[in-house]
Amino acid sequence: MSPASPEELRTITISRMLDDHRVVFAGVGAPLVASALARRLHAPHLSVVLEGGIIGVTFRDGSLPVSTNEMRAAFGAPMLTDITDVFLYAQAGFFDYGVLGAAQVDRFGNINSSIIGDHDHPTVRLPGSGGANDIASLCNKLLIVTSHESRRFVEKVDFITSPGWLSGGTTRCDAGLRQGGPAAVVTELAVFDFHPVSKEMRVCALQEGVTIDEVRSRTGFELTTVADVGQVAPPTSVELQTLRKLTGVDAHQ
Amino acid sequence: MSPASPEELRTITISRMLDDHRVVFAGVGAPLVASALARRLHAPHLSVVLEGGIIGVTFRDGSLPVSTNEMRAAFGAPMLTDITDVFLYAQAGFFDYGVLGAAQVDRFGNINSSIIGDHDHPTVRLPGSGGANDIASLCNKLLIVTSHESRRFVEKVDFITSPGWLSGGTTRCDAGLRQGGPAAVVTELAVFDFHPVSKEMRVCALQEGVTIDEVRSRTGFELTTVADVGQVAPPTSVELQTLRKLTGVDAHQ
Amino acid sequence: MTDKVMSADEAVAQVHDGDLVAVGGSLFSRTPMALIFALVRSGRSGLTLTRSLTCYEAELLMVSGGVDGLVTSWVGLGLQWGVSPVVRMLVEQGHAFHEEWSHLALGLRFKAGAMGVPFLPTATMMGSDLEARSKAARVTCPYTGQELLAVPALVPDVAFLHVHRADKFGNLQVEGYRHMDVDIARAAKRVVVTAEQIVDTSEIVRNASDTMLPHFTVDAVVHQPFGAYPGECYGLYEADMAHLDSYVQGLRDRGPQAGVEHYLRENVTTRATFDDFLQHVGRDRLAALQQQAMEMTT
Amino acid sequence: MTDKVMSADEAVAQVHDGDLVAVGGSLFSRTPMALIFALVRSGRSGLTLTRSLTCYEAELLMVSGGVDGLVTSWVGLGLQWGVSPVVRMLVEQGHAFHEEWSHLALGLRFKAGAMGVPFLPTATMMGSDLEARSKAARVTCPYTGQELLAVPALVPDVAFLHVHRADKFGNLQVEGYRHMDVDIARAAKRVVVTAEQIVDTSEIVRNASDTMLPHFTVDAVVHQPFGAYPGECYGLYEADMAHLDSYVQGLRDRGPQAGVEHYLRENVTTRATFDDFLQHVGRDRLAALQQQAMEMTT
Repeated sequence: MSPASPEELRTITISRMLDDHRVVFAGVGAPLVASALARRLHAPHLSVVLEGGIIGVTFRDGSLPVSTNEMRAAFGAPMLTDITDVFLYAQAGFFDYGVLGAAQVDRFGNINSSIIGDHDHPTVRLPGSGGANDIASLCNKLLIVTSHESRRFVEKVDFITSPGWLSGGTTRCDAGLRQGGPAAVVTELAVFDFHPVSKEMRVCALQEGVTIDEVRSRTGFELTTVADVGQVAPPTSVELQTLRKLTGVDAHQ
Repeated sequence: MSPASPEELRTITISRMLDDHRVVFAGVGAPLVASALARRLHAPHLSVVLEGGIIGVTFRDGSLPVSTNEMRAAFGAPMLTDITDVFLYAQAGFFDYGVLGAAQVDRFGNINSSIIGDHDHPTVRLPGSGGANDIASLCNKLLIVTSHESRRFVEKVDFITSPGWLSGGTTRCDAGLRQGGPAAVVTELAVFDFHPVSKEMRVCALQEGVTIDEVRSRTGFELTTVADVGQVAPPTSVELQTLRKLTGVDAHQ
Repeated sequence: MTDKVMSADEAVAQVHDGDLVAVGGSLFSRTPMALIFALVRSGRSGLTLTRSLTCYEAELLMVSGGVDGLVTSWVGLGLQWGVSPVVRMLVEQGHAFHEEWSHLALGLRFKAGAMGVPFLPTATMMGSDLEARSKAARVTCPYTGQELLAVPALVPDVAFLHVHRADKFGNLQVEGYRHMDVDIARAAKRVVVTAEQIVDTSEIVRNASDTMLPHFTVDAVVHQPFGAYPGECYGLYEADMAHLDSYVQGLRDRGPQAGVEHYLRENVTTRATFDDFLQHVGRDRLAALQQQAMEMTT
Repeated sequence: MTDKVMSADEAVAQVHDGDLVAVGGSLFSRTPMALIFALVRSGRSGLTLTRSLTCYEAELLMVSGGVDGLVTSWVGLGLQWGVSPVVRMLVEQGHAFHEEWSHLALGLRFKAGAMGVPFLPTATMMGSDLEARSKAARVTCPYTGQELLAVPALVPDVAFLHVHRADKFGNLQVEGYRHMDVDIARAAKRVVVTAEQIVDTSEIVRNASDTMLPHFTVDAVVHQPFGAYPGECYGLYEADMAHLDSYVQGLRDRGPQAGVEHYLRENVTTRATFDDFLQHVGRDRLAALQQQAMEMTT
């Protein structure tokens, strides 16, 4: 079996953070795949919710949904409702986790998926929030999964599409967001958390074979660390095999 | 066939005010029966809505519903939804008519169904608003049907459960109610409308054989009249027969 | 997703003295009577009952001493029988409070709770004495300047529901009208449900668009056929109007207090379970109500 | 209740130059494509399109000159294909405006319209640059003092929907997820619907709890099987990813403007009706999509 790709590594790492019997509001892509993986392994009673109005997604090997509203996402779910309704459950505090990817993320866990450059004269007009802002605003705990490049890990995002801790400290709460906030960021290099008071991102644990200097060199802002930086356990063959069955990548390649 | 009872007379009179292809939000009792009658006669495409969450009530002869949420009210309707939802259609302006009965009504068409006497030490605690306040507040046009007694037709109700024109003039609009307001009151003695500016109730047309003095003597406030008071056409035998079939009263008694 | 199936008595342990209890269904439709009976037997006190259209179930709880206040839009014996003599007696004598909102205003109070916001704006109830007495505040639209009534979120400590079908995790489905059940349950801190049938999740999945509430809103699931008796359960059984009529007659004959007490002794406090009460009612009688419902909805 | 059945071209006459047009469905699911095609052919201009997740249908309307602004939470080619080259081109060059709200905020803007209130309070979007750019106002809860975002009601001039079943009066039912269709339609001044099937009202009545919208919210009903093609219609047919893929390839080969223009010539402007377009697509292809949907939902 070939070793885990960076994407597989991220997906496996974040899937471990989803406890059984909880409810996760997952964005498409890695968040959805990680949720599927958690259900296959340690969290068979994890409820996966999609903004397309689908509560309790079940997953078929090799046939994961691409978007949040399509038949393969809906079939097998115990509840189909409307889009706004799903977000209102989030607003009422029913969702334990939100999981999001990020085109750009900054030291306070703010995410940009709207605009690169200036708002009125954008260099790139990206697709926009979709439900990302709401997931970041309303879920009880936000987990972020993204590839690790210094152009993605910036001091300050060009545009805050989805709020993290805003400018740190109490600024998120001051802005009116009483719920949630980012709890962890997962990349192929490391796992990060946020300082309980300053809300700055800090290195929490390193992926296998990665040094702290490597993480720093690929991060666009100054990084602190927790007191004793841990090691992320490498993917087990069961994790990797199960993941590849789910995604339809040949498990024996 | 025996002549129309006072209740039958009121029901027939108000049923004629419901135009075809419209939507009526009906309270239970005479309002509901009048709506059923209109559908049987001149308004087969009138849509009858009940606060129980029933949109498009159909009616079976001799088996009219007693309450707004029971199987006999629901069966045959094209849409069943929830209670709050029905009222939100009203708030959004979808309902042409609201029709209500009244325990007590005053010269500005305000209705009391909550309390007789003082609020903190009531003489009689009545059942309360239910949806009556909302129907009176939100439907595009309010029609009131009630029996004519001076203890019911008062200068000022003890408690405004359901707002009419409040204190007249622009007071309803000033209080924040931008929609609706009472358009007519129907009793076994007469039909009333409201002065376009002062919003005082006034005699518009008399039931057959009733004099204006009789109306005045059974009304607890001073009544004006429109310029030329009309005559309400007496119930036809078709109206009476159809009504009695609906209510299950023997049509040949 | 955890297995939440338990008995009515276990489920009613979710209620504590002084709680605000919301009751699902409406009037005599899908009222969770098995839970009401269990609550009477539990001896809880100081409860406030909230329900938009309420009747007999409130009288039982008020006379038995469980409930001393109502937050409602309407309370009576039922439309056939008029004013509630129990509520009249207790409210007119000042022994119980009766907080009145319009039907929509109360519905929106639950909806605000369900949506996770502290208030919702509405155009209803304005200018009436309901507004004056409710002490509801107003709010101005920051865009249009329109003044609206702001109804405060109502968050019940516990909600009781009765449904047609549940799985053991608490995914719920009903037939017919939904009353205010969805908003009540989503607003409440704890939700206790009786179900005519406990089904496998695969059966819920088969009609996933009909699921009214998802499992994570629900805390306890009780299997209770005829759990809404003597009220109706859409398509399954009609309300037992004769039973209710004899209840009303009892109040007229004995007076409200003694009448309800007599009813409770006959039907509630001397019956260990709701099934015992149903047995006392009799199988033929229940079968006849099923027959009536079938005729009425097919 | 009046008979509202008409052709797509007649129905699209409900749209006037400069209107705000809301499109039901979401992404490639139950998008009312037959109405979008008819709107392209109608030559209307100065339209603003509003839809929470939008893609290909927006590109067609923007390049054909009908739409010059978007009110949306997300616009792309579809998740497989990334950013929309048409929107990038037009927005980055300043030829079209793109007003961005979060998914929930936009959903609540429709819901406010549907509820008949000028705004709704919400805890979402606060503190972000979405809030800063939207110029959305705040509102303070008069009970708790909590500050919330007030999202303004959005009232489309016309809403387009595609549904599984309608009767001639406009009572509507769908299978599967409802997207934002209910709130969009209730908020809109005029509602135009295509339906896979026009059924007798008695068939609507049979599953009255599944009725999504009542007739009095609807102004025009068009009978159009495959009316969401090349998108999906839950349980009936899958999205035609190959068709969409070749559309995307065309944009990559020819550039966004010429690519869409070529697509419109091939599929829309030279076809008198949507049925002509479907015939061009081919019966076998459509049957295969039906087969896929059946396999996926049973």
